[in-house]
Amino acid sequence: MNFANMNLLTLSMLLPLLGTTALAFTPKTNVLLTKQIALATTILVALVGILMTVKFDFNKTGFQFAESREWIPAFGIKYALGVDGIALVLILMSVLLTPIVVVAGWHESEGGRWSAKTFYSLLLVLETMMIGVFASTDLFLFYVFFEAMLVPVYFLIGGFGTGERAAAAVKFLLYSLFGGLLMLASIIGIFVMATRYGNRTFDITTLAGLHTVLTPMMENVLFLGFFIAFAIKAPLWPLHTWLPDAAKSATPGTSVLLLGVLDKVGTFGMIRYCLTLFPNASKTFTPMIITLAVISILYGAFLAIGAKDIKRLIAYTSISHFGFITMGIFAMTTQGHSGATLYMFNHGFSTAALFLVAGFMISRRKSSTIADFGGLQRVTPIMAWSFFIAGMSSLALPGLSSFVSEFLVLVGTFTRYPVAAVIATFGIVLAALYILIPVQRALHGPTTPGNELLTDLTLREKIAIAPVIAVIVALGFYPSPLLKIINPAAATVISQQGFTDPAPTISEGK
Amino acid sequence: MVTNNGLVYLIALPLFGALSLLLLGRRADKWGHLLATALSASSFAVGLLQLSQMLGRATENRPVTQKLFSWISVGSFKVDASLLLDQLSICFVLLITGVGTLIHIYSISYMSHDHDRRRFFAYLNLFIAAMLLLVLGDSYLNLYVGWEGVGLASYLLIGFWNQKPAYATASKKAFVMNRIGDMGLSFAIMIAFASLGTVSFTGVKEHAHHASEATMTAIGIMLLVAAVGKSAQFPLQAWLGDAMAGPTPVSALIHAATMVTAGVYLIVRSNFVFDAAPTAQLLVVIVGAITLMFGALVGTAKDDIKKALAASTMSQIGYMILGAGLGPAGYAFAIMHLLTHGFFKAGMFLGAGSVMHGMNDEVNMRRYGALRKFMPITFITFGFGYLAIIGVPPFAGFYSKDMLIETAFNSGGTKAILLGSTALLGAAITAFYMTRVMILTFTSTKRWDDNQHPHESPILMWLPMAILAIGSVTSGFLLSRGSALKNWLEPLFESHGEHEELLSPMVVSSLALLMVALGVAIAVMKYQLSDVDAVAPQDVSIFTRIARRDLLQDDINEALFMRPGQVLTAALVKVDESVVDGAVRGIGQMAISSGSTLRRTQTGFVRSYAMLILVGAAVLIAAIWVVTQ
Amino acid sequence: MSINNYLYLSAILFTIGAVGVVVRRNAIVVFMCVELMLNAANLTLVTFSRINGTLDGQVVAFFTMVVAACEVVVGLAIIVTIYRSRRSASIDDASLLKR
Amino acid sequence: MINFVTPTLDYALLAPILIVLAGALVGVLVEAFAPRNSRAASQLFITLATLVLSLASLIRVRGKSSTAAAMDSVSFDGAGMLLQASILIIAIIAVFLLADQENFTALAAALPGSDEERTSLQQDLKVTEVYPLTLFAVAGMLLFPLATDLITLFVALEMLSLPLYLLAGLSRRRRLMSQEAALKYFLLGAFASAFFLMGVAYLYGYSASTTFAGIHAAVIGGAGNDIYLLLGIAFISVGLLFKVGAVPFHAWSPDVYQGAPTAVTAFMAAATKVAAFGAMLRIFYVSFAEALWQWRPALIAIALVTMVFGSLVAIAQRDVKRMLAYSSIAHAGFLLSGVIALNKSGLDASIFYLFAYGVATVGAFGVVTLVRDSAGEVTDLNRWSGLGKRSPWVATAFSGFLLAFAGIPLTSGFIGKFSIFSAAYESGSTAILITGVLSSAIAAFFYIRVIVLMFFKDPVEDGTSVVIPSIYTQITIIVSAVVTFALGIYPTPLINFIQSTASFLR
Repeated sequence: MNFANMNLLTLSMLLPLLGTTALAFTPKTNVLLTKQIALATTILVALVGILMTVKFDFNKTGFQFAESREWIPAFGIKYALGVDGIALVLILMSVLLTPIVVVAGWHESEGGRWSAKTFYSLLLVLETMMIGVFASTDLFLFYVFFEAMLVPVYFLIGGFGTGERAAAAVKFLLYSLFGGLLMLASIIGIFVMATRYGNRTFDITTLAGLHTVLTPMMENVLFLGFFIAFAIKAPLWPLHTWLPDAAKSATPGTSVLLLGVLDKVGTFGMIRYCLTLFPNASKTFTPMIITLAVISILYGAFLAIGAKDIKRLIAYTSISHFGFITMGIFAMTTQGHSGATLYMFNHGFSTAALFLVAGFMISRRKSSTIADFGGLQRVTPIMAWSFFIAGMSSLALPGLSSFVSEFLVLVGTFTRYPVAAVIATFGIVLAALYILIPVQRALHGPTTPGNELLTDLTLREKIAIAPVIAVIVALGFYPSPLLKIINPAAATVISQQGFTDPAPTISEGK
Repeated sequence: MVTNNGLVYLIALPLFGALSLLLLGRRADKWGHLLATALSASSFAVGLLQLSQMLGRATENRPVTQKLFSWISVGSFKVDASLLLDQLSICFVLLITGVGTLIHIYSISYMSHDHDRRRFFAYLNLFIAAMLLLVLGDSYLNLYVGWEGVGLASYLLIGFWNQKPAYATASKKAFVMNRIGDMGLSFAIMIAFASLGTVSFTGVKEHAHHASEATMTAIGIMLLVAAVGKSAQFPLQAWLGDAMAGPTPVSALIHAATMVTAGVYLIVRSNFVFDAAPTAQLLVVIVGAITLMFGALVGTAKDDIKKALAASTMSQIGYMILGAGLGPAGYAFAIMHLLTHGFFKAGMFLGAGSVMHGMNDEVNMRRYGALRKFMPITFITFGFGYLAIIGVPPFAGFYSKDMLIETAFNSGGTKAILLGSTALLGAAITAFYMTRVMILTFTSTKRWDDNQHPHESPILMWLPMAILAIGSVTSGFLLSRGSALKNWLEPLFESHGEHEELLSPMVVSSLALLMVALGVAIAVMKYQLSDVDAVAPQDVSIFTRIARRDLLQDDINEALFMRPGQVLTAALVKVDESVVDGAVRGIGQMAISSGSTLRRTQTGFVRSYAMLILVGAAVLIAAIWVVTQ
Repeated sequence: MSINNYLYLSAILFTIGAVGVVVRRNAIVVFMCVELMLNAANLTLVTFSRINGTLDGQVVAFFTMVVAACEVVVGLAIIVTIYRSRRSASIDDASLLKR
Repeated sequence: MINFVTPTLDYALLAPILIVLAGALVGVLVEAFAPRNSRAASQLFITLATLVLSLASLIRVRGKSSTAAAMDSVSFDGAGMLLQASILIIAIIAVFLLADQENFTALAAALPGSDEERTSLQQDLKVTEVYPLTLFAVAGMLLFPLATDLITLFVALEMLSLPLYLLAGLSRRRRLMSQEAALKYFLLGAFASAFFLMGVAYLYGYSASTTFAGIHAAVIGGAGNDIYLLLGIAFISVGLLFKVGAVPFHAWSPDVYQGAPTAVTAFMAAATKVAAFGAMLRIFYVSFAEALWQWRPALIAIALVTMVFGSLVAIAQRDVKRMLAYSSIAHAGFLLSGVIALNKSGLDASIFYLFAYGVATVGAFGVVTLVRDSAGEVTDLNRWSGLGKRSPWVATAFSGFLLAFAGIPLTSGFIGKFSIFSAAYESGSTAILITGVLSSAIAAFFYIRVIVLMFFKDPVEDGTSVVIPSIYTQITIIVSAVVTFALGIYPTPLINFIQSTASFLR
């Protein structure tokens, strides 16, 4: 196959599949080879992703690396790919995280129900779908990835997880399927409407014009179909209860992909589909959504404070963070939007850091209960430091990446919805609590029995965690490269919505 | 404005130190402390260089800036990472790096027995870097980075011995309470951006005049909240006492000389905001006044030498905040007191450290006494600091504090009388409790048992103390000679007409001295002439008990915030489990149960199936019939 | 008399058959009730054929008889096997499969 | 005095049906004359040959589509041809299951547990009659969706039903249940066809004609007595709804599915649905289209009830065959929305759905035949737990089919659901769309539970084992799996073909 003049997106989606086929021919017994193949593939994909980012022209608006082939012409369905700044950033995040997950979870594949081969095949298939879901510019194609990616995750959780893995996996799958089916109903609605108005297509740029012919009632209903699906994915209160269970039962690596990437599909979908397809409905529901977002922020934070299990804790912090992201999206200001998108990227990495280190800790202590740890800083300083830094980025310490995004979201929201922003800001105090409490319990204090003999991070684990922390720090001080990519896309969405940033009140004269 | 590419080195040097020490780990144990000290010193040198250049320039173009890179730029929200060094920040730069370096030197010996000394120095450098960023940032957002940076450093240093649970808790407490203040700062920034469209000092200054007073008041109050958090002012003062968990040099540097004064810096830096917001200004003075009394009162009851000093710090910063709240008239004096306080309080903390060093880390003053003979240098340096803080001429405190009291009296209106008298009373109490510290530690009779072998500290420790002592003697005189500092800072503030003089300087000074004398006298009678028992007497007045419990600050905080918070958390956890998730599980159960109910229709009897078909047919006919009609 | 009465008659026969299927237990009887229903249908067909004046109805009736005959063959075969293995022709006994 | 015209039959067009009938007769002869031991092989060969031949002849005459044949008693049009093709393909796949004689009793006539049966088992006799019976049924099914004349329709109905009644009773194990299934199926079937016939009578009374065209004309003319039309539609619907297993005429299907030999269940569940829905589509699209305002609300109601009922009750099932039965009820509901849609896209969608669903069903039951213990097939779901550990491939295949039933993207089921629901919504029925997706959500619940059982639960040690699939069963499962996923990933050719050809001759 001639990769040279091939669409980079398609290529990046094809590589993991090739990896899977390669895996199919490796002997079950040769676990090492399996891992090496998986790692090589994911690194290759990551390189392609970086290449894309380099070649991306951030002065152009609209989709780049676009590609479109007929798939099911009968329904006007196309295999259409393309990325704008937002999608690109998320794809970049996904492809960077995957190899890290492979390295960090080098032994996760063992101790599962099935062979390492299965584990990595599922992982690679998942990667393809993760890229596809962000890259597709055809609504139907997006839905296909959106639903299909549930299956590998389901088996990753249920097959390689711990504890109540089967139950958690089912809960995750049913929740998501339910949302997905509601979305399917809406998609069918759109499809029929589009057909009725003489444009039988799923091309989102074309569909963006559909709202002009929809009745408000119709638009609202269709919007809800999409929004609920996305609100389940990016867990928004009160549709979040699947996440803690799933995160607790999944292996750290899977959790990273689950919270770091899959859940982003929800927030991404809100931008790409809810806003673009149903601007009026979005306006109608914005107050409700902002309220839910604010609730999620505080609710998630409080439950994180109350969490006894380290993985559940991280899951709840994510719920809080997704509240921020959603709030930023629906604030309808450029700061809010760029902030939210940047937030998605940063959250991917800081959650990854937290989960991976938590994973290292759990794999050593054979327990994920916070109370079982104690005084790790004296025993395993490097591990403790990694956890601490990850935690700091999770509470958005200035100088670390998540601060920039969180502050942008807050500022962006404040200019339009001051009250919401003010309430949300209390989240940063709670954040201090939900990070520092586990830090104190697990890392500080005297070394409690059972922890004296824990070993510090191995070279492999250091290699896995180092890049994540590097990204967290680097983007904290110098986020411009990403912002340059994101801003135009975000601005476009805002202007499509017919919004402009609120001018400083002072210029209106007092 | 003049650009100068040297500024970044001020921060870069210590930052480099911090990172390299942390990353190199144990490999740097041998020489880490030396590197850190050297870097801090070189940063100080750069500071001096900058000062000399600044002195060489005409007043209007003394401020210099350096743009490093464009940090955040989204829509109209543009923030560069750029530094601003002007007459105000240079003072802080020198204080931070100067005192900082001294404390580095001190710590080399003080921490020599701790096998984590390298880490300690890494944190110290980290703090220096963050603090410099705080005072050099040219916009509120840059300041914010330094603001939380110092918070982090202080967290790490307070918890340096966090294997002791109590210390770990103390560090957490400090961080969280600071975060509440930080929240205020972020509010201020949001309001500034939303209403003025900018977050840089110059930008806000430009708009300050033609923005509505309401806006400026809002910003001002939020800045005050921030200041209150960082400077341990009422009502966010509770963390400072516990912060003494950190090694003594830390208390000297962070919780006496520099970080806790950041609040004062913020308010003075934002003079243009407060000038445009009288209400906010009023609040500032009120907070200042309350805190200076609060700290003073707590100080009278503490037996832990560090806690006593911490309370005094709180109170002294109260003075500064009070001064900063008095508007253009007070800014300069607030800063001046800040600088002098930097010297004498740091000196005294180091002295305390030296005493503890000699007394096997005993901190209870009731177990000290008569140490004068055993550690003379410490005694003398501490004594100078003491004289400075109670404001005996010609020691530093006399100048700075007098100015503040005077300005308070002359700030006009009944407010002036109240503030002035509060300040005076505060002076008296300060004199009392500092004398108490002095007596209990050095002059009174020996109360320590014989397995204690008090001894003087090595030179590396007493040298910095000596230097600081000199500072506490001279700084006040130097800074106020021909009101040098006032004129130096003048260009930054827009002076309004001075108020009418209520009391002449002479009168104020004499009043102040009178009060001080009073305070000293009482202390001497109570502790020097009558002997002190080695364990705190329990049969004391309710007031003493309350004062010992820091005026119940922790009890109140727990009752008002901590407990309710814990209850709320527990409740929410239950709700999430039973209500939110319960609803979901309920739906599932509903489906299952209805399934098994409907299942009963499948009886297995052909006849019932036939019945079903028959009925079905009937219904179908009926339905179609109905529709047709 | 009006030809419609044949329709009523057939309707009544059909109902009787249907009810019979529901109430009777013996497989044979049930089966005969079904046959009754078929014949009711036949009667209807013939009547309509008369009303409409076309032969199709009667043709259908013939077909029905043939088909009914086939049904009898198959049906009896099944019923007899059941009877042999269960020693009872009551359809209520055959209720292993349920729920 | 009416003078008869000699009928003209277009044998070319009827060839597919006639070939199958001929094959069936040959089969009967073989039963009669060929020696025992050679029967099985020859029957299998004959059956397959017949079906393939018939399919070939069908392909040969596809060009001549949309012409009436046999004096307008059948009309050979695009839709009909597609349906016939689907039936034949499904039949071919299913026959491989029949070939695995383990499913059938050795001597149908022998009493359960009698010496006679034991000896018959020892001599390992085979009931090769299943092949001709199947062929007869297939012939009926081929005719059913083509019939454009009430007489033909009725005859076809019986022709496909009677053999199935017998086949249902031929199970090797659990004979009593099997016979009971046959009895129930027969009695209820006969009962339903009585209703059907009554319907025929009334329609004839209404339109004075037995042809669909005639009825259509009468409906447009509106001269006839509406009561007859009403009764006619109602009674005919009862007959048809019974065959497709829609609530409340569904009661037979769980029992019969469970009792009948699994191979037969597979064939019956898949092929009968295609045939019955084919006929239903035709009669509603061609004859009753103009009277839709009369019957549509009722039919919508039935569709909704069927979807929900099927999905809900399936949750409570412990027996895999019963679960599949209820799932097929739910799918009948989904398919009804295609009938209700009453538009071209509805027709296309239904045909695609029928084919996709049929293939997946055969595959699923094929897997069921493999899970056995010493006493034969194990259909108790609890004993399926841990199947994924013991025989991952079988479990994977089964999950694949379940995912297709659940309508997960990249399986044929998803395309089917999407197209049929959008068709229904296109025709303006929102209720169907909403209820449809909701009940598919419920349905997903129990499909997933089975997957959990197979993959995430540990095996129970009770000798449940998966037999090494005979080559025949392997073919069935593999082919169905391939088709299911191929149609999920790249359905374009089939969809285009259907769109271009599917149409009813009016």
